[in-house]
Amino acid sequence: MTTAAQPLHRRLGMTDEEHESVLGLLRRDPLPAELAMYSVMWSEHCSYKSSRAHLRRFPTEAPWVVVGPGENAGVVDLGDGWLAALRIESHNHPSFVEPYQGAATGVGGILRDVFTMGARPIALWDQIRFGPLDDPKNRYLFNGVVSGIAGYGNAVGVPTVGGEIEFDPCYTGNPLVNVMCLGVLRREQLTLGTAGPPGTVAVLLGRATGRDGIGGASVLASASFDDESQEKRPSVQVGDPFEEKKLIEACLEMYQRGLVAGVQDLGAAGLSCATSEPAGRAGVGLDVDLDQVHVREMDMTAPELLMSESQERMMAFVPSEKVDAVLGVAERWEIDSAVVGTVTTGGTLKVRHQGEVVAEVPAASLADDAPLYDRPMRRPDWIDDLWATPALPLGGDPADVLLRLLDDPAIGSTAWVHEQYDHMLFLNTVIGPGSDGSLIRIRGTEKGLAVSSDGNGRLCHLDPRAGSARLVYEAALNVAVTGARPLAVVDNLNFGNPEKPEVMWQFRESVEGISEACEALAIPVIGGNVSFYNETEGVDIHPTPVVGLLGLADPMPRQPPRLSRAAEGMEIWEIGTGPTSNLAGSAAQRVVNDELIGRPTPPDPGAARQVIALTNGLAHRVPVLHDVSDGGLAVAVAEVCIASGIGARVAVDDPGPLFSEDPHRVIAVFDPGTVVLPIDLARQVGVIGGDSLILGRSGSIDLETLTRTHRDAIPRRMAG
Amino acid sequence: MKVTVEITRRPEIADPQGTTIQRALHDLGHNEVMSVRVDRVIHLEVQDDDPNDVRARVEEMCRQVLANPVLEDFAVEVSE
Amino acid sequence: MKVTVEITRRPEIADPQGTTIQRALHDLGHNEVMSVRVDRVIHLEVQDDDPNDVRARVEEMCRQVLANPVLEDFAVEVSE
Amino acid sequence: MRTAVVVFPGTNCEMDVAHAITALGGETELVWHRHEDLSNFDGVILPGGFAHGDYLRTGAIARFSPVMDEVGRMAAEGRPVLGICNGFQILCEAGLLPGALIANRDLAFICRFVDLEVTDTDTVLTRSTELGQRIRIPLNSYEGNWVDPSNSGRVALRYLDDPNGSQQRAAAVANDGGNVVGVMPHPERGIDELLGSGDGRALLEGFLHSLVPA
Ligand SMILES: Nc1ncnc2c1ncn2[C@@H]1O[C@H](COP(=O)(O)OP(=O)(O)O)[C@@H](O)[C@H]1O
Ligand SMILES: [Mg+2]
Repeated sequence: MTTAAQPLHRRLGMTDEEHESVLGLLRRDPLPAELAMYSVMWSEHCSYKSSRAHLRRFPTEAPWVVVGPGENAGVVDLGDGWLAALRIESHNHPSFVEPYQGAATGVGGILRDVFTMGARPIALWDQIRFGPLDDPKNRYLFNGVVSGIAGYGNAVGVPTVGGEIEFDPCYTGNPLVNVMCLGVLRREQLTLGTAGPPGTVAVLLGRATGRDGIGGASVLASASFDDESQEKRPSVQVGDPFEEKKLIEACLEMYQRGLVAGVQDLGAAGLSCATSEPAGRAGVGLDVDLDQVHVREMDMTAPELLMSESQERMMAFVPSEKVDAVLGVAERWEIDSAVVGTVTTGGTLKVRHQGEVVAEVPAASLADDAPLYDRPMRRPDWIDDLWATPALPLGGDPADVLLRLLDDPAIGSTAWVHEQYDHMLFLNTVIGPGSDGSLIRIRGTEKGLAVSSDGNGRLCHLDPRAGSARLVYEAALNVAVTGARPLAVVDNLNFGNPEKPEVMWQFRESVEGISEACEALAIPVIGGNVSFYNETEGVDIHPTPVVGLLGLADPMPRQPPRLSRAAEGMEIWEIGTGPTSNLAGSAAQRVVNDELIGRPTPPDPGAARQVIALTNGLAHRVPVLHDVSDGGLAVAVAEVCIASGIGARVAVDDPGPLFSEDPHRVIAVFDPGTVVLPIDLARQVGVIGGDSLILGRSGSIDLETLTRTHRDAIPRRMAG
Repeated sequence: MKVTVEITRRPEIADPQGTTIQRALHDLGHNEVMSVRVDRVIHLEVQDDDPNDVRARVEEMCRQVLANPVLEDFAVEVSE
Repeated sequence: MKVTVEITRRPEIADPQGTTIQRALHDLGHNEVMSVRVDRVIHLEVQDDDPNDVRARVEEMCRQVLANPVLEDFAVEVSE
Repeated sequence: MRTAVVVFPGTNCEMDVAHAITALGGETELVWHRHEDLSNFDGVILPGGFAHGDYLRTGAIARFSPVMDEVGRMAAEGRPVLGICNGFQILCEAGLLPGALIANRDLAFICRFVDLEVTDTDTVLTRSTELGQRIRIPLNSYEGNWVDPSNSGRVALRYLDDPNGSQQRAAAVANDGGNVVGVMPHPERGIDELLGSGDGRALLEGFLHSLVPA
């Protein structure tokens, strides 16, 4: 091992050039604590040095945007004094190292990002991706991640109301664990991550600081994963949902009583971030005394204190006359607190430890002067080959294909997962897991918040730009089926190694695709997260952007459409431009032919807008609306049958139209003659009734088989 | 043979449960309690007569399922 | 002083954790495992020099809160 | 007629319970666990959640909260005392109900609607229902598996299937007087058909009808 001989900055994960920049900035050799701070703040995870230039492409403005990207969470206006805060975050690498705690601390972190804004977190979503379940290691990871999300989310008391699951060999060495949180607040409670004017006092709230997670941002999340990662294990953090619950309530009380000037959570980069960012944003300096920090371990050094990622901590910036009140609130909620600093004029972050000044740097430089990389990009040659290869036809009987699809763990019932999550707390979950979008009511108003999150690594592998755009359209359609109009998007960009030009190209294309779709729908991106270095032993994951979309239904439909409301004699209509038969990137292509080739149908912004508008109106009138996505029309109808406990007769039996996943399509189910649909955009495809699902002349599946296959897809695999 | 496995959380890993119990004991007036940590003991009965063999097998079980190597250490004790 | 408390589940009370672990071990081929029981050990550090006194106090903590008499028995061991 | 809804650190269903009681015409107040006086209340509910993080054992630490002396007094006076989910666990730990709750048989958290059957109508929770009546409300727990070596509890509600291994398939258990009841599924989550069921109303109405002025 040569590590001992390496200079400190390299051991901290900094390049020589980055070290030079620090020298240039400070005009002297940095002290160890200073170098520690720069190393974590300038890590990929915290500084977005490879992605920042591209993220500027996102449209971020709309009249209803209250806070756009750059703060802890995006905030939009819902009318009548109500605001919503939304944020998504990844915890991929920590979840691979320790699935339970990795996922749990991911939930803890995303909650803090939302209640930092003054909002009460009201719902969580998880987007999780693993290798195939026939590998015991993948089962272990899947089980651990789901238990971790359940263990933390349930105990902290925020319902997990939806999410998505995908399985693909590309995630075997690198599972993806994204979590998203929605909060609501009254306008006057909005709180920003700012340090306030000179004289403001910094109060550290929550759990004692230990050595946990030191270098988590720079080491775990900002570098590739290999056998050396084993040695990085001491950075595992352990979540404490109980502490976080108390912290949420204490902070919300402080906001309500107007006790704080600003708040910043301590996530990646810990104290380094929670001191420099708020000071930088406010254009002030900060004097910090590390001896005041309440600690859980003895003899921690200044760099350790500054880099620790101990969980469940918040930094409150408090006007001096309100400090006693803040400490009182903390005491009442039985959380620890410590006055650790004071805001100063001049912009210098000055840190003392055991009577010595251990750091004295321009506060804003830690965030603003981070390196910015314009990494080379190259369109991979294999894309054209993939596009040129025609997809194999789907052999076999369509009824058979349908059963194989329903037995697929990514398409079958998610009950094994979502029944482990409390998804009903707060009595607002009108539509919960197992449908398209979730619908959360705001009690005391007519409003419903509809949220959907969508990702599709296989589609984005074939065409990162069109695939990413389609995610936005799909999410928009998912919220439209609950009667909501799209308001804003957050994104989580999970990609491979950005030092590879092909990965950087995929990244740029994906940002472009998301931006184009958002522009077509006139909705802004209000926040997101980038996770690079998702590769194992040199193999990158599929480009896997995940889009979270917030919609507002105002008023919310009195009887929102549900998959379970189909009844004997109702007609099944498909809405969207047709006919469709492209199977590139579809679930059927994967399940039947085990291949990933072809060029998926690109989105059609005009058709998307039309279908979304039509669906939006129908949501107030029809009993069932369901978007056609994974598994195509056949699976969409089957899901309605299963949820409603009734059969159907579908007139289609060509595999193309049955299993294609072409965009902008929904099915509507309603009593004959109750709804008139435009002929150019809709066609009847079947009727509800009987106790089996009949696909044209191709065969029929009895309801019981349909239901059992769908229900057992995950449990039968997890049983080993 | 009877085997006892003690699974202990690694010292550097935070132990929120211990912290909470300690607080509760203080609330109950037991201020003399300086620290608390909660671990697991697993008692196994294994059908085999060779203590060395049993130990080796149980150690393997620990690595496979009983302990979480990222967070925990284990100690195996074979009796009778 | 260091005190170890072992809290054991009464034999007549079901132990879902033990059952599940045993099943997992059998799945992995460890059919030699006849029974599994999971208990808890609580390690306390108590500021006091009289072992008898310490034992009495910790036994009281056990009766009060550390063990649930409906489900569990406890054994206290004082060291150093 | 007022009901105290007790909040321990880690409790999370208090707002839902207060909302449900208010929606049914009752009057509630959230009471912090350090409160030492419930003389202004005619009944008390311990709502669900994870008091003290469920550390050590569910309910173990909560039962020492100052408010629990008052809960014990009200139980002894025959006033309605209802523990829901974590509240049930606390009442068992406090010895106000027989038995204890251990981990679900399958060691997984369960959140879904369950079907129940009324097996005893002489309790504050079930007095407005009929023997054999079917009730559908959500279950939401990891430690919902009730064991009672003394075989002394009165089972007021029973699961139709067996989700968690609970002895006698018990979903709700009462003391001898029927005034102290622990229920594992959540009646407050069953007061609105829009959210899936209104069956919980009959249970909470029973509780409200049991309140008599202090
Ligand atoms: N892919 C993205 N799209 C839009 N905004 C992004 C993206 N990635 C990061 N951001 C924004 O950059 C800001 C900083 O993110 P980050 O440093 O990850 O926050 P935190 O420290 O709270 O985790 C946030 O406002 C976030 O929304
Ligand atoms: Mg943040």
